[in-house]
Amino acid sequence: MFGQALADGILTGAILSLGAIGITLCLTILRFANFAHSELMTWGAYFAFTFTSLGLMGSPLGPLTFGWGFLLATLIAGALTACLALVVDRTVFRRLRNKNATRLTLIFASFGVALVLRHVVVLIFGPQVEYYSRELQMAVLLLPGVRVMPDQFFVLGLTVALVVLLQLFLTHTRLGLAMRATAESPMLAQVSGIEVTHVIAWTWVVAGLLAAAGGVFFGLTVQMRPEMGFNLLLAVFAASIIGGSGSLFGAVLGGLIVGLSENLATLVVPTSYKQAVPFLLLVVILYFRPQGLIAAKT
Amino acid sequence: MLLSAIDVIAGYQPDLPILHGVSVDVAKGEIVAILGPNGAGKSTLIKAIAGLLPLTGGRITLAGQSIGGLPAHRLLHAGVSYVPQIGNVFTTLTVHENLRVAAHTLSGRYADRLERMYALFPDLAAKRRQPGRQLSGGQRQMLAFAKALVTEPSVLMLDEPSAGLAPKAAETIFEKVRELAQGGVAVLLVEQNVKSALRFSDRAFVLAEGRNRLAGTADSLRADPAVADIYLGKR
Amino acid sequence: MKFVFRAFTLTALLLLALPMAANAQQTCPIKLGGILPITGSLASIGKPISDAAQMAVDDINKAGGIKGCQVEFILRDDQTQTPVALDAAKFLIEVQRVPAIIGPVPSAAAIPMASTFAVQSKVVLSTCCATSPTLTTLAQEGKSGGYFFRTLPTTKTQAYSLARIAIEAGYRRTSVVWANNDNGRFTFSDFQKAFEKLGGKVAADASFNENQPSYRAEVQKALGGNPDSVLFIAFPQDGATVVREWLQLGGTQNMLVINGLRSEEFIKAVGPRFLQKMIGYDVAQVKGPSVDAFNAAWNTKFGRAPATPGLHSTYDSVMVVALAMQLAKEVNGTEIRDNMRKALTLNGEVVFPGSDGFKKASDLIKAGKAIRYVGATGPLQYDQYGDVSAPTMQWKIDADGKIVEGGTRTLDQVQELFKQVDG
Amino acid sequence: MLSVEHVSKQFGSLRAVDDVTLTVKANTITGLIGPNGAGKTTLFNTIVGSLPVDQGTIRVHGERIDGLTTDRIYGKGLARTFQIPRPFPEMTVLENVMLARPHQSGERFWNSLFRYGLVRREEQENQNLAQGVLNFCGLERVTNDLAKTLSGGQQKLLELARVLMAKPAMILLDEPAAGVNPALLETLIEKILELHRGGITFMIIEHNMDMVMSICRPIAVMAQGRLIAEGDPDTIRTDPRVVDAYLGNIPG
Amino acid sequence: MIGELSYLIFFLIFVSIFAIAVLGLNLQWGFTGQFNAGVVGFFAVGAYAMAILTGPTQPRLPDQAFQVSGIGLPFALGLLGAIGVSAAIAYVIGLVTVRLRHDYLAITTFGIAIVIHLVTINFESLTAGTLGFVGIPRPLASTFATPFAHNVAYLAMMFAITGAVFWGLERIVRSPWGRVLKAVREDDVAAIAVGKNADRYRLEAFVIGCALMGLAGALYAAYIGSISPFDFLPIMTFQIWTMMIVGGSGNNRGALLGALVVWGLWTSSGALVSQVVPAKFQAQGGAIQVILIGLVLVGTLLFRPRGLIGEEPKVSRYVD
Repeated sequence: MFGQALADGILTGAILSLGAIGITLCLTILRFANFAHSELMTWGAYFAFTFTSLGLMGSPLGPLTFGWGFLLATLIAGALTACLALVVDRTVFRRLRNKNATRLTLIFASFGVALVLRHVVVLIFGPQVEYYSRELQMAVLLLPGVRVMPDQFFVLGLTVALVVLLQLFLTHTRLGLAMRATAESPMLAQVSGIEVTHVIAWTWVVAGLLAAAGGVFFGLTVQMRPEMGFNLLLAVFAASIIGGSGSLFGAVLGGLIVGLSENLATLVVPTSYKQAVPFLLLVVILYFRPQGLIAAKT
Repeated sequence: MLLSAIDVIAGYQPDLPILHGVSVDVAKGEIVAILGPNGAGKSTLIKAIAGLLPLTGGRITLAGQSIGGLPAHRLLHAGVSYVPQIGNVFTTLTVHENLRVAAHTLSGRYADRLERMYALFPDLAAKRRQPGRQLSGGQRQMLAFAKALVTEPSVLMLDEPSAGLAPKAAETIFEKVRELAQGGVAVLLVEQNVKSALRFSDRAFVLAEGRNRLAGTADSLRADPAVADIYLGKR
Repeated sequence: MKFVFRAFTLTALLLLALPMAANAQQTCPIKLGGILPITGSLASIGKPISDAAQMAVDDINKAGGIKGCQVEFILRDDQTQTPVALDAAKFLIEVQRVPAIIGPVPSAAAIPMASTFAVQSKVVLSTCCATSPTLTTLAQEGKSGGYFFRTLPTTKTQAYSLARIAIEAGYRRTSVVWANNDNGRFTFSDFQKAFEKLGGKVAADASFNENQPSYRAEVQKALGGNPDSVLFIAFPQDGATVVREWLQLGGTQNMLVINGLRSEEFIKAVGPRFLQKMIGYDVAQVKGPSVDAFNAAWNTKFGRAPATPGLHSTYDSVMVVALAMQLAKEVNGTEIRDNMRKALTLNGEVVFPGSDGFKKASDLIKAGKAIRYVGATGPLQYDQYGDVSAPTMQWKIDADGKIVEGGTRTLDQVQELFKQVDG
Repeated sequence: MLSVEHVSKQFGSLRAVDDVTLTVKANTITGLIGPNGAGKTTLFNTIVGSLPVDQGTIRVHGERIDGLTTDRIYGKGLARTFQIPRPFPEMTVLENVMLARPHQSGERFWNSLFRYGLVRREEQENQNLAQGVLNFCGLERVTNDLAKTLSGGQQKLLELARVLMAKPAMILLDEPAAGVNPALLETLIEKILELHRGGITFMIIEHNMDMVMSICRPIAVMAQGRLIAEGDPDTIRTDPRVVDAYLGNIPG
Repeated sequence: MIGELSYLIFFLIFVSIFAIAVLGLNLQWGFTGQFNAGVVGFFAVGAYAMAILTGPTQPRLPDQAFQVSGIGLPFALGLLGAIGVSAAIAYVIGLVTVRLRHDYLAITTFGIAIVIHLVTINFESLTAGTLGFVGIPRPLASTFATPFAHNVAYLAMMFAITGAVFWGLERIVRSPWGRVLKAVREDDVAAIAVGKNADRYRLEAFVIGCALMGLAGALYAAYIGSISPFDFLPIMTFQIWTMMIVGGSGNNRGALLGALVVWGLWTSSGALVSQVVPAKFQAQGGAIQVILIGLVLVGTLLFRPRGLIGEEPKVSRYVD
């Protein structure tokens, strides 16, 4: 039981991490809590679905349920989600920023944006559940008592790869450095030759890409429905805050903590209270460490 | 003059100007100090030149071209580097990354320039993998310098480079500044420490309450008792 | 304060003006209200249900309508929110003056509607899907005034039958995974009661909150009881998630499922080859010529099989109300209430779904003959509390994923089972 | 009046206030000067309780106040203004001032709810008082304007008006002259002197040396967290440590 | 005519219920600047408190050890109890959260609402679980013979209660107390510097606001007569927020107007969709309706950030 809960926790946590990283980027660079972020995950998943349902799934690779086509679809979905994020920023958030709106106004606006995005999905794709592949994949016995599905394994691997890539991006590219610099001090970034508006646009792109990946992975290992993002919202936010907003590894750690605590908690508390666990953890952590576990030092 | 600021009016709020028409200038290879008691508007002036504050009035030119009102990041491209007084290095980035952030504004390869910076500031070379927050005050100032110099600017603006440093570290900083000026960079610096500023600079402007009060060569000002009066009040 | 009063008055006038224009003293068309969850968390079953209701209305209109009038079906989306549902009900009843309402789906909305609006305003409430036993209790206490009808049996029929099915299949240690809603809660506790009475034992049970990303933890808990079989009480969306995870984590294929999972969506999502040992439950009527007629009609209209929950029973809720209207001397709520059972007269002439069926029924009524509607759910009968008691059936999946019938239990046998469990 | 004994405050590795001992005698205008970063504002913050002290004690009339919260210290008659004015921008000037009166019954919501007469009486009193203070500060013409519409100098005066409502025994002014145009500065200095004559003790951080030298007796000088000199203007002006602190101490 | 009037009365009863919650939220956000994203949680607490305190004995499930019910207190005590319970819960939560950064407070209160939802679903011995609590006495229902008369009476009571809440709030926010709240919202550091204990005021506003949400919930429960966990969905928080933003935060009249306008829009757009949109596209109609509400909110923030009735510059009613 314990081993399985651990494995499941890590897998859930990996997907949550992808969402939490995006939230963290928004919190540090755009400086507001974006409640519409998890809707980008939904959109990412449905963008990819548009392509897979057009036949872009590819023949299954080994034990996986999908082929190269699906990976391509994921990439395109990422690009489209990034565009969507930019469009939303242009139409709503940037206008509000230009009006010197407070970060709270931005949070409200993000609530409204979330509602609109979610129901546009309903409008286009309908309310029903969708799958990329209805092929049911059996979990393989990894260790005694621990079963994992090949797709999950793949997702975990790809998530790790994405996080590593992101880390490389943030440490080795011009843009990544600029993003970290802006997160720490927009003023110093400006006098270091960084165009902050440019960085903000790219932040949306990166957040959109990761959200799309998280959404697609979720759709692949679970299912897609219009409310999927909304249902993930609390967990993703908890992950971001628990980890300590401002740090990539904090977000990943937070995702893992939320995933693990939900799954491990079911060993002791009734399963129907499971959702409360990450939240209670959040309150405890905020009470004792308001900056989160890994705080960005300034 | 390479850089001139003429009759600059600026402040943090449009209706609350701190500078009421201040003029300063600096030529190639020259070190010019901006002096004055607290609240004189020294930092405000340098921030206004650096494009961080909106200009309410006045002109700023670089080699005859107007650069007033350009956003800060564009100014760096034009060849004006600015080192803020505090928070002038990214503490979450490593030394090397700090330099790269600045170097990235240049097109083309820049590896050799980074190496040149390490040659110029050997202390930093040893710490290139350490995050900025682990540096000592003097090292931070060095890094801030290096960051500003990596773009090979024609004008370097420094806001109180010796603030909070031990005398020895301050000395080193000033020596570096002199070296740079000899290399042809125009240096405009804001200083608290009047004596050392006047010792290292060629010329100086003394401001008070947002206005020009005195100006002249360092030597003439050093001998002028009016400077002390501005600081400590008239008798 | 003055301002507030002004605003209130202004709105009041506007609201009054709005419907008045449309509200001439009505004889034609005959209005029928509908309150269904077209958006919100129940949307995936609510949307097809509204299609089924609309289909019934279309059939009735094609057959000439009621008393020479076309039926106007005024459908309101309750967004799966109780306050919105209540507001819609009030609007339909008071402003649009409907004598009967189809819906709502969740018991949370049905309970206040049945116990206040329906009885107060004398409007018939005919729902397909609200399963809570509380609704029966309300009827027993006379709080719903007999205006509440439903075409789906209560959880007890289902739970007891499933217990029996499990025992007959040779299962003795069954785990139960149930959705934490009123339907799931009661089906589970009734099942546990019956199953243990009949000699089985619930190996482990795990409740889950709907609309969650994953149920692996719940599945783990159910697996932990080391069961020889498992019962799933869920709706198709979450059902698919939870059953997939069950199978993926190596759970047994000896599965039992409730009628809510008799859904193509669910079968497609999980994959037929894993469902070969699955036994499903449903009300038994879902066979026979009347049912086939409905299925065929649905297929023609929507190009797919009618395989989400509640379609057949929704169609019948509309049909029976329409027949009751046809039978009534005057189309009002009380008359409809009193004629609901007359549409199902046991020895009356049998009529089927579809516009032909309705036409036939209308002609018979005109001729003064008794009719017995045998509907999309087959023959049905309301008891004194507006509940249907029904025979039950088992169903399975064939190799192609088609739902096939696997034996029935007559009404008498069901009653017998009740006695056996409850003593 | 106020005595600061061996107070230290550290931020990370920086000793912002380093073992400062300082006494402010009643009914003086004590100037606190020193170059940027000397620790003056930090010392202010520790006195009014915005920052806890690391070491040392602070007393008012012999009573220890270090460790008390700001609102309690305010209640003891110690009020401060901010270097950059912090009015409540969306409130009128009058209410900015009325707000500052301590111990209002109406600040308890049950009083506001149930004791109409009491609250109304107090509010009328409060308003008269506030109007008086505004008149005193020369703000009577902007009484009903939103605070955010005031000029920088007026905001400084508003800050002063606000603290006056506490009828404080001692006012700590943080750079009252910064950003104030010369005409308003005259008014400001006049007001300070007038209040001083009325018995209020002042402690003023100021960089405008003309102002400091003309009204402050004594003057305390801080540099790098330490108190380096104390005395009357002439002593201070000629004190080599002060000159060094201001003009630099690298031998030139 | 009587039908329309009857609907109007029903509609206004709902508006009044929401208005009380919006007033509570307005106290927290509009006056104090606290971001409470868990409104529905406190609404539910009030509703359940009313149900448990005044309701009849609930049936006990076979596997259930005990059932807290059948206390049967009168309506007025139920109201007080609902206010008390939600205030008490808010007090405990407030102690932990009162200093949190805005966005952290938002996510924390959002989580609180989810925990409350989980408790209503799972803690069957207290809340009757998913079955819901039925048979809550409906005050005035037995006094007045016809449902219409009952509704009129209930509306009159709602107007009286809403009016009293409005009056009371106006009285306390347009007073020195409200002035401190506004100061805390504008600049808590400066408020502390002029001697105000910002945390105390924040806590007071949070508790009173949540108590009003509880009151609204209790009135909802007593009007509907039955409640279930599924009556209190997160969307309700959003509805109430929209009411406040559209009406104008920081103004109690705006809160009332917002409740009226937004609930009117919410329901009339439903009626409109059912009339205008062909049956085939009803599903889309529902989605469009929600999208419209979202756009109204975003549009208000963009183009009329102060809402329909903005905040007044003068706080205290005693100032001429």
